[in-house]
Amino acid sequence: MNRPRGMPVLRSRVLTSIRRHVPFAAVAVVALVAAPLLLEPFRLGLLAKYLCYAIVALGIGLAWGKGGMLTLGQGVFFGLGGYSMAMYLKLTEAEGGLPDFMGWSGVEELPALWAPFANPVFALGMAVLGPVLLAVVLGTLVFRQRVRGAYFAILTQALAAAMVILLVGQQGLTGGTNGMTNFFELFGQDLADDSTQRGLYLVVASVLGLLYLGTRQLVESRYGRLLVAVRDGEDRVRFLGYDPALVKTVTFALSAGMAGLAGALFVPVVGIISPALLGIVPSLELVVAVAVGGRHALAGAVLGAVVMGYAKTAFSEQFADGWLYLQGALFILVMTLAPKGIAGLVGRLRNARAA
Amino acid sequence: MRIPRPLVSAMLLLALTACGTDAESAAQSNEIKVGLLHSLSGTMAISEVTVRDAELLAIDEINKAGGVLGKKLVPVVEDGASDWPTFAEKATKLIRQDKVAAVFGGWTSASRKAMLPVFERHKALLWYPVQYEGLESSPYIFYTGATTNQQIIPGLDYLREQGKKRLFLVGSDYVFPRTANKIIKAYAAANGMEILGEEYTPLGHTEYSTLVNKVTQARPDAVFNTLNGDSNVAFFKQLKSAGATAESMPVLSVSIAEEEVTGIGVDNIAGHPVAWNYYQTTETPANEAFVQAYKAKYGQDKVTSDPMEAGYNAVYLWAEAVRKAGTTEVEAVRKAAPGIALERPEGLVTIDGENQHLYKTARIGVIQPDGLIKQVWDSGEPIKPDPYLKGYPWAAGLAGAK
Amino acid sequence: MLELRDVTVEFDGFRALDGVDLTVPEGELRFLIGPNGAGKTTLIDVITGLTRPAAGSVRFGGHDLVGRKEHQIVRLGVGRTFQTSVVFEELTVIENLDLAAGFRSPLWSLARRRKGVSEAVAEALARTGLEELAERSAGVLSHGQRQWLEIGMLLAQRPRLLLLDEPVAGMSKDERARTGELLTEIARDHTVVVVEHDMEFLRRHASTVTVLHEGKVLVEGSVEQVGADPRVQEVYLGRRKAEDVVGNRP
Amino acid sequence: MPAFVNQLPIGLSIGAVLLLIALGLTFTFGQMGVINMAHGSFIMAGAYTAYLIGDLLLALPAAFLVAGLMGLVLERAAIRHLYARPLDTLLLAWGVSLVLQQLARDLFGAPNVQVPAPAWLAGGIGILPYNRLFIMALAVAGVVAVWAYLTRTGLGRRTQAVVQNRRLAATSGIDTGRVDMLTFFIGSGLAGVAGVAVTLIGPVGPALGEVYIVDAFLVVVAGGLGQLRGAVLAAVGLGLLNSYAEFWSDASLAKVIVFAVIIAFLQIRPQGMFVLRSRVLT
Repeated sequence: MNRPRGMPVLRSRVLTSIRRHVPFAAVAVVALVAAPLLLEPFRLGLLAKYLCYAIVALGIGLAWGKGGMLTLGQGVFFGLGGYSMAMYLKLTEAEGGLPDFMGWSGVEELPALWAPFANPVFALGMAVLGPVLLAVVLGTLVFRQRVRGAYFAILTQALAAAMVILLVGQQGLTGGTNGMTNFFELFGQDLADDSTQRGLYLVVASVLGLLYLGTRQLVESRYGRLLVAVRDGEDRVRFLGYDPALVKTVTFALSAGMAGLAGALFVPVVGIISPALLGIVPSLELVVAVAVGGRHALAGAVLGAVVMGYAKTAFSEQFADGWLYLQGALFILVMTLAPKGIAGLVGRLRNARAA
Repeated sequence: MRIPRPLVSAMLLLALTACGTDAESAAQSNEIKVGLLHSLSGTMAISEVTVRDAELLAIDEINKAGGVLGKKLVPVVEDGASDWPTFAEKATKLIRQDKVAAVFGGWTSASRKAMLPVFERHKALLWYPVQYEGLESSPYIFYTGATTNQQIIPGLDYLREQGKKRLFLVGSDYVFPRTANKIIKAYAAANGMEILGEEYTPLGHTEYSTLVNKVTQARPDAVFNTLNGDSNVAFFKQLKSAGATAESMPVLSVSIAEEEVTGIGVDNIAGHPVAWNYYQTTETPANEAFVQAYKAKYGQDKVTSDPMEAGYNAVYLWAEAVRKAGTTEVEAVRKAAPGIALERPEGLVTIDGENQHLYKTARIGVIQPDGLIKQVWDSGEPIKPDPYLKGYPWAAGLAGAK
Repeated sequence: MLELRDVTVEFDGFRALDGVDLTVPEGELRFLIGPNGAGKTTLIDVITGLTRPAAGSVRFGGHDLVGRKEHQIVRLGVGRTFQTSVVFEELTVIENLDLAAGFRSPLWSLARRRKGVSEAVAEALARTGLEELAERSAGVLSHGQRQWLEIGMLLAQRPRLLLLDEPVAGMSKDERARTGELLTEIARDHTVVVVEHDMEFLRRHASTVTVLHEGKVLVEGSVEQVGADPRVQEVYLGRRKAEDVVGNRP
Repeated sequence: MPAFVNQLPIGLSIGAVLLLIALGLTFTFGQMGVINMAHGSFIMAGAYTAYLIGDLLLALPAAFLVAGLMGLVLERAAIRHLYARPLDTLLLAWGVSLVLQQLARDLFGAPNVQVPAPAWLAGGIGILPYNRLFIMALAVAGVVAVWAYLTRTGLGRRTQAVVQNRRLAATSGIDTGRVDMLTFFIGSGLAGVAGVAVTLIGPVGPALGEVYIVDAFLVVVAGGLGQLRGAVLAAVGLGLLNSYAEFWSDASLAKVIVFAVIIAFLQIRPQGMFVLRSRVLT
């Protein structure tokens, strides 16, 4: 291999680094500038919703694509984040009184669990830390016992089921099946206002962009290499002196934190959080989206979430029944014919052209 | 200049997302768009599709009779997908993009609660067709199903008249059963009835042997059942095989209508009472026409039920309000609506000006071996809607915050 | 340095190891041989924490190893390779080595991208002669190269005790020779235990040999002593042919 | 009889239902390492077969065949290409179940259908109705049949051989493809039988599979690597736990308790959950 020496090395490195960032910058410009200008507020709101899902997908891409942990309970973390945010919003609205749903659930004074959520810093912190803590506890328990693969997948799925039952059962605390809705303002901004929604969109898009950059950095770091090594040979990694359980727990916690943050953003954007958003099916749908986009590439995961979110809306506007068929069929096709998803197909295309 | 490919794809994606951005140029002047928003997929589709069908029937009939204000009604149908946030999203779409004059939709309380802020925010109209737990009266919602004093309380009156004093409460774990049971407990306390137990199961629960054991051990005079959907099937099957009969222990249900009976199995439920405002067998001239028209349009084997009738009524009531207002403009319609009284399949209904609910006649029926429901009791006259139960001294303190 | 006392391992009533005593002093190159099922790999598994003994003690450099987790034992300075080499195919050779060298640094410091080549990695590259292939992904390596990479990863860990499980199985003659050289070189400044079947390889490189048979230590001594022992010839050499077949399993 | 004594047979009967719905899943998982997320849809297919046939006893073999053939087609058409990727199989099967669910909705309509229980199952002994006893008998019969198949028939022994060493089995002349096919056929068929059984106690509708699938999975997880013994123990244990947890709290809390107990159980006995072979690492 002939490497150019001296200055050219530096220049080529700078060039590569710029080239590496061009696609990202281009997408960022479209997302941050073009979309808010071109899209009608209702559609922009939908896009913001997809981007929230994309944040969750990014976490799934990290945990599943890079770390091999198929998590079917990501909705749980999304929900924890969403509920934290919703509690804050409800409390600011109640202005010292009780949130509306507690009234019709027969709760007469504010539960102690709720009180600290009046503080926005605490609420936002819990939106991320809550999921992280749960993931750390669960991860420590199961990974330490070397529960993995399909067992892990099923356990996370059961967690989603249990979580939904718990939330529904604690109606006085959580709003039950209804969840929480009817939010008016966030940090003094009227949520019904189009400019607030546009601002929220920009926040969501920026958060997604930053998280994407951060996650990509992480994946390309030695930690990322270690994660791939754990995915491909967990037992071997043990004999390299690492504790795979720790590596997996940290990764799982990161992905949980991302899902939590996404949930917190989702609530003001969409205006509702309910158990239906974090059960088995929504959790699986996000995994499907990641698979369709391409689990091995972070960008694929993000793309998948946006495409599938859009497809779902479009389909249910055209013919509702078809959606399940399409989703199922798409999934079967991707799994059998293109396990690397859209990202894999794009990569193959690029290679074919280069060759 | 070469445009980077990712940029192109991002733009394409954006273009896709933007599709439909241009609302089809404002509705032609001889049409009025109305939204129908029910779950057409998912677990609630079973129930909601029939309500949508009844609403479509009403739109058809109104159009055949010349429409409203000389314009044809054009339904825009959306799927709530049994998912509450989707209801909110689709409601926004119907209002903002399709610019419909009114939306008829929802079934579960959760879907209504999710849509409520959307309608209030956009000052648009929702017509909600299902009996519910009360404690609500939004200025932008018209409630055409029963509130608690038109269904739960008459049901209790009936049980009391029958001498059933010891009750067991069984319900799915969500807001309607919990609120209903709170009212039942207050009623029981005021009327010398005894509540032997109160049990909730998760939505979709199907293993009822433990619950049946609890119920049969308690030996109540009657069971008040607020279970929802599939759970009813499992509950009645398992109750029957445990040897309980409608004679020894009637189960009064408030969420089982004609269409659910087939799925539960007539054998398992025949003889048990239900509480509604309307049955397919209700004897009014308007009902004869409604049942006939419905069967003609959707098939002779189809049945009609209370929520379907309430959805069907909703379209007529709204059309009447529009006629009276002379416009589809929301505030004018709201002002015109109070006092509108129509003879409907369930009898005379009147829109209450205060809370936008309907005056309705309560009816208790018993499920017959042919799957239909025979009325055995009624309230005699339409009951004034009282969502906050202000007219019932024993219910003071139940209404919660408001 | 390494001291096993009365180690017994049972699998479903079958005694894979039955009261094994083994002492390996610092700096020694020890060969572990025995027919298939003799318990050689099990012995290594016990030392490295993969298998828990039913009885007995394993001590290394003053630490009791029994009950410790695999990665903790590695951190004490015990490294091993596997019969079937497991390298991370999606990573490059240098990344594999870097990973092996990195366990001592705290987890958070891993969050940075690898910059340059650390000393340990450079040394491992040089010793195994894989410099040319440093940037290639490990997936494209030949069987022999993989084994060297495994040994390289082991070296990059900088362990005090190296346990090699059949390092030359399935290698060509040239590759065996090179591995042998590598081994002799490593043995100069490390304590090494090698499980091996290949007699020629054994004769050429071994100093002390322990023969295991049916879970027990049969003989221990120099190659000549062991080779001359009639019991060994009976249990081991008599079955050598079958052994080779199994040993060559990919 | 005091109510809590009644909960014992009730727990056993819940366990029987769990065992029956998990039996096929355990079988395919134990023999092939495939988590069949479409298992719920095969249960649904069995239930609809019972609906179409109308006679319980005739429906049992018919549902076994129908669901079995569906499983066979799934295995041949898709799953066999994915054996190296068990997690992908799991998701693929989920995609299949989505399609099957919608198909059922289009074929039979969204509302629940009625499957009349035969008259000879009316009544019962003590707290247990005959239909519960019938399900218990069916579960026992299923377990015995699977056990006998695996240990007493040539085909079953061949299946075992493939499980223990696929390559060796192939080289010694066993057509592993055929064994896989057969295994999937039987596992799915058992789901069909379970589907017929649950028509006795629960609703029959397009979403039927979703109701049971999570419980079935939990039995498999708690039971350990597709072991028949483990599944029986886990099903009975979870049944009793469910019964008493619900008796002393309520149905919602009972489900959460069951999940917590399973996690705790995995802390004590993860051994049932994995097998580590030292010479060849994953």
